[in-house]
Amino acid sequence: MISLTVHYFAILREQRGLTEEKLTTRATTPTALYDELRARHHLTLPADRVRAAVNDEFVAATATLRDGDRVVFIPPVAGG
Amino acid sequence: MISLTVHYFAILREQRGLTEEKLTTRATTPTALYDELRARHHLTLPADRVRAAVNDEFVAATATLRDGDRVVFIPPVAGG
Amino acid sequence: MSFRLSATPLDPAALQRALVDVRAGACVTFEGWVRNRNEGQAVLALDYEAYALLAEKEGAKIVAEARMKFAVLAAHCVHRVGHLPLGELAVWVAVTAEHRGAAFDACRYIIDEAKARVPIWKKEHYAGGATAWINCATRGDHADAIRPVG
Amino acid sequence: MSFRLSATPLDPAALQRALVDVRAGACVTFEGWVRNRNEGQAVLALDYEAYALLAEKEGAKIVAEARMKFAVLAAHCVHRVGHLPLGELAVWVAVTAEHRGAAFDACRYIIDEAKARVPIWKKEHYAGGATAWINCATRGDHADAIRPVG
Repeated sequence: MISLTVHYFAILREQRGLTEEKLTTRATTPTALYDELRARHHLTLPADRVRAAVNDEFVAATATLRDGDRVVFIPPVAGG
Repeated sequence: MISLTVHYFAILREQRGLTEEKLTTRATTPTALYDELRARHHLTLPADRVRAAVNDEFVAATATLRDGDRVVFIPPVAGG
Repeated sequence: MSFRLSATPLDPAALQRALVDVRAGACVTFEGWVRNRNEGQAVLALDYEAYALLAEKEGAKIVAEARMKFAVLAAHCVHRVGHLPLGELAVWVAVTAEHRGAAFDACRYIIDEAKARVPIWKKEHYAGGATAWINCATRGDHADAIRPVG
Repeated sequence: MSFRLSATPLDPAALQRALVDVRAGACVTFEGWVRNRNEGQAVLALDYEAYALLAEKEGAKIVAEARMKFAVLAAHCVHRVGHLPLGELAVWVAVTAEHRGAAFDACRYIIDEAKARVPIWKKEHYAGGATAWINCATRGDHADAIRPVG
């Protein structure tokens, strides 16, 4: 089990109902963590449409999460 | 012989030393008229680098000049 | 060379003064404005939300890429966040160069890449009260992304 | 849609206000500035001279062509004539459209065509006092087009 902080933005923030939370998980990759959160909170976006950032850097969906990481899930962007 | 008004701009204006003149000519096309003026006034640009306008419309180098026409020779442009 | 977010309205004339350079023969600017329709729906306003730290990092990377790819003298991009009414300036990009080709190409590169890569999200508010997060609809209709009133 | 010449300095912020339109999602502008070098020579100032009647006719035709070719809402071009110091705004083009692709393409079309077709001429004044009409050099060196001092 590792302890993480997860931040939510935009549609994920609204669907989760908060901007950040601390949690413990058995997930070891962003994808596994997202799938866990998606099932728990009924998030609509599938994992393949969400990118991940760890400690303010984009990471691969299969990157290894470490205790204390700050994880952000990034819905499809729409600037401009 | 036809009577024309010729207007000069930019490098042609400087080389001719005036902005417009009335003249009579046996030339019947812009190219023939330009070659006549070029020889008389030592204009540097050859005829194939100068476009012609008659009565404020671009015309072909071989267009027919008519008595009373307003002719403008247009050196290579350089706006912007 | 810079990319930044702004929570307050942009003043393009003031922003552009920072680009003055007697070596520059061309300045190309792009402004993105909040328009009153999108895909057939009447839009009343927008909210932009950003993951600020990563947005500024990714935006700076895009501007640096433009500088590497094109012969530019300066390139700047500022993106609004917050609630924007119709007509409001949402994003401003300006590029100076000796020659216009590089200025056009770099300006377009920056806005195209920014829209595709920078973590900023747009929520549209429609006539009637519904809202939607752009690009976030899920299968079937837009029911998952468009939140009806009440 | 318009093209015009101006004998007095341009105010881009004021010019752009005429383009405000809530249907527009994009506004692309091109500014041509008087720069301090051209083909290796130090430039001090420019003179622009125009065949005004035909320039405005040909410019209006170019702007109308841009409107036919690209999905734009408005397109304007103003070109300076007279004596311009370094850094001065020589030509301003602005295009609004629903989407940015058309705005970029139309803006570039207008400035490219204007430079190639509109009867406007540029004389450069160099450090040392020589001058030259741009694009008007004749064979051999530039001696025919560059007029030395005195």
